[in-house]
Amino acid sequence: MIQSIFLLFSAIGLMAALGTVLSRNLVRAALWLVAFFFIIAVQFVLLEAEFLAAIQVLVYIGAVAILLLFGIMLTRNIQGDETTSASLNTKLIFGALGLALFAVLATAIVSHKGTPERPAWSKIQGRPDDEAGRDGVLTRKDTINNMAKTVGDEMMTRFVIPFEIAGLLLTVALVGAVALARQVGADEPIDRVRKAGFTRDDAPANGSPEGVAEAPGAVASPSH
Amino acid sequence: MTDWACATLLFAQEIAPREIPWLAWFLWLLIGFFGIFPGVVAYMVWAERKVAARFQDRIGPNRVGPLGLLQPIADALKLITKEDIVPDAADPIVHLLAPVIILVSSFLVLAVIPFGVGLAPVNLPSGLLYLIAVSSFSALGVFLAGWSSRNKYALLGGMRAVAQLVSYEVPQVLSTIPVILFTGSLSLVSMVDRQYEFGWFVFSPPGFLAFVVMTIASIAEVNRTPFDLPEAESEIIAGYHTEYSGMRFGLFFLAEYLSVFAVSCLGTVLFLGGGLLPFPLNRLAEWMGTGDWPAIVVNIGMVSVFSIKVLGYVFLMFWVRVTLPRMRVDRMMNFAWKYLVPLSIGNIVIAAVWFEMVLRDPIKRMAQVEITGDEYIPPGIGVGLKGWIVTGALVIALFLTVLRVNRGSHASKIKEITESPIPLPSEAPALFARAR
Amino acid sequence: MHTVELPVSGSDIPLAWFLFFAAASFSIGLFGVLVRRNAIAVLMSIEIMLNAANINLIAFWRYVAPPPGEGINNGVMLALFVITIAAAEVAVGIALVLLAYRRWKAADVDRYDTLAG
Amino acid sequence: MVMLNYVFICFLMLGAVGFAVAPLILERLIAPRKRGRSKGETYECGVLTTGETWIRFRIQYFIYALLFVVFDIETVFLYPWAVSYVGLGGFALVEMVIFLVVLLIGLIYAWATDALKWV
Repeated sequence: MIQSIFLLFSAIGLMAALGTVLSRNLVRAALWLVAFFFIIAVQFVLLEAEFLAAIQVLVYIGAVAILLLFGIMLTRNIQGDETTSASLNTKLIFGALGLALFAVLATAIVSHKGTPERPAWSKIQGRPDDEAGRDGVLTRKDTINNMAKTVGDEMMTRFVIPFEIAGLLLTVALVGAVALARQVGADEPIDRVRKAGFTRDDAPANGSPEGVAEAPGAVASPSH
Repeated sequence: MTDWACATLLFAQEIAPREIPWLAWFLWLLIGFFGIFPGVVAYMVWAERKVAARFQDRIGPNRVGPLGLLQPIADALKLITKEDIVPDAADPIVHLLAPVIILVSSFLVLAVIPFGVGLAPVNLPSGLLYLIAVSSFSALGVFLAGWSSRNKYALLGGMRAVAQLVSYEVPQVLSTIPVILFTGSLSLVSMVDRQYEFGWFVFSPPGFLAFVVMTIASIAEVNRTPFDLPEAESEIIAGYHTEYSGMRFGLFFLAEYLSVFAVSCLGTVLFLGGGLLPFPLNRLAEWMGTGDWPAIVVNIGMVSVFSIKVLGYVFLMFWVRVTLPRMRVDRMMNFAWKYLVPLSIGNIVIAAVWFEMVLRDPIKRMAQVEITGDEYIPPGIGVGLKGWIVTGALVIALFLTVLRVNRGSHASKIKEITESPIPLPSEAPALFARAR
Repeated sequence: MHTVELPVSGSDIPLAWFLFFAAASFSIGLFGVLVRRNAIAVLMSIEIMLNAANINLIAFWRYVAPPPGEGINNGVMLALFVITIAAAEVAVGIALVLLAYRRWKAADVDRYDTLAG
Repeated sequence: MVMLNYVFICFLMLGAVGFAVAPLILERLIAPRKRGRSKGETYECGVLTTGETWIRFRIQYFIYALLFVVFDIETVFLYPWAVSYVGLGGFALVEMVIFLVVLLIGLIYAWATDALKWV
């Protein structure tokens, strides 16, 4: 029963991944990607990590997908159809490469040899339930039943440094991305600004309002 | 087993004890789920029209049935018999997918709300996170609706709506954190349990601030006046559902009211104690020593209290809608990022202070009581009072700081604009060239 | 609250199945990175690969007992940080794509060839 | 067991999809369907549509999405912290205040550089 559920969802997931990779329309590709993210969340549920499943949906579908869609809308290839796409030959070559990678990984998974205390991967069927960790306090069952608490405990004890660094990284990413995005503020391509006779420094800080779609009247933006 | 399944199973076994496979139970519960909530929502629409009419000194729907009570059914019939027009230019699959995604998201949100004891459809260990996660689907649906219509106004409305939804989701999520802090769990059921012991969370300074932020953010999340810019008909026709007609439009409509209901339930559960009476009254049964009442009686009481609270919350939303005009788009975004987000971030720290001052000790003692079986002594009134004064002062200080920072930056902007030199006419061509 | 335990458990999915799924998605993601020209599509393919890696992390966390004395939740924590970093990566990546797009008027990675010899 | 909850949610999801699709099918059956050339046109206040529809947007939308992503991930860290705060105490509070201040710097940067301004 549970195995067939897994197979069904995996098949959908692989189909979604292929859809992301192959669909020419970028928004469609992003939709397939959302489906793929969702399937990953389902896999997390099947692995009894429901907290991570919720995080997956929250971060990837709620935020990253939106960001990707906004990115698509902000670049010109909005109709989604890529201006240039790889030729059939390159596709075949890279497809063969992908298959080769899969073959290598699959062989590695199948041929993994275990040690006496750690069985081979292909032999593992059951899931360990109740062994304790380093402190002997948190068992795996605790983690499964209340993963949020375990994650919080771990984050405030063993993972304090990575946690703070993650905060730093987020801030750096935010500052960097805002700085980059604001640099694009002037809607015109940089070449054109240069040609017009002034450098970026005296270009208007917030960009020229022309060609920027806010009011519907200015919607048909002059194409450069 | 899910809470809801359990409770209904228990009720049913009181009536007819027999073995029923869980699959059949699930189907039966689904009928309940999809029977009750759409019905509630249909009559919410009726109630809104009535309330709005009273506010505007009209009568409201009064033709179809007594008091216009059959109006929702008539509306549904009308929507279903309208022609379903899909523009030729639209992306047909995505055009169909968008309202379905939004509706699914607003149904799924309702799955973790505890309506009574054992009456949460499901009791997930990370229920609140699940709720936030599924509710973020709707931004995606809105975007797809705007994109797939291939209409400038729809796309513009969709983009605006998504920008608004994501902006207000931040304070909404951040203002739930005090509640999690007080409860120590993400399960909505244990949040209600904790409020049974310590009173409603809204009765504490950080809780109150969080409640206010949450309410405002929720109104924006469900796109209602004064935050209904995505469908500002005076600017962008009808926003992202410009190209939707017939029942597809009806799905958007249903989803909107369903999410109004859902956020009201969420606010009730998080801050207003779910189906509990205010603090002294909820212990009444315990103090009267009448023992355990049958689950069915308790639940009837709890569900009615819950419904009254939700109705009040929904009425508040109606009231806001008929009273306030629509905001300007830049002010709306400013309000989210410059007022609500700093307020809710500061509030997290204040909530921790409140927890340390007032809640930590009783929680520890209650845990001990469970182990040792001693009698539980409630903390003295002095502790609570001190906590009230300190955190209340902190909340007011935070509020004033945020206000002052915003006012300050606003004033400096005005000064900058008014004191900047007016460009001479000779500069005009250069300015024009620059603008091009 | 009532909690009735029903004997529905996921314990009979072999570990290798998850690993195969992750490997397959990873390969598809790699194929996408190589074959797509649009920079945002490349970012999407990278996301596929990162998610596949996450599946592996969680599968090993759930199925394999750690050496005695080691933390048992490393897999979960690592997956959490991967999610964080992936999101940050997308944010910066798209900002870069936007900048490059304005510079070269194209979102295709093949056009970004100023440094080509 | 957690899994059964999710089975129920799965059923709910299917039910919701059915609930959305059923009236659409019903409508297909009973509603009038008369297609005309002008009926299928894009509706823009009765004026014929001109130019590209899928327009390019202002960078502002992207900046809001960006801020949202960062604060969304902040949630990922804040929720577990809030859950386990009961058992942790002062040190955890200090940690979280540092984290929040670091993130606030990002918000303040965006604020100070007028990135939050809706032009």
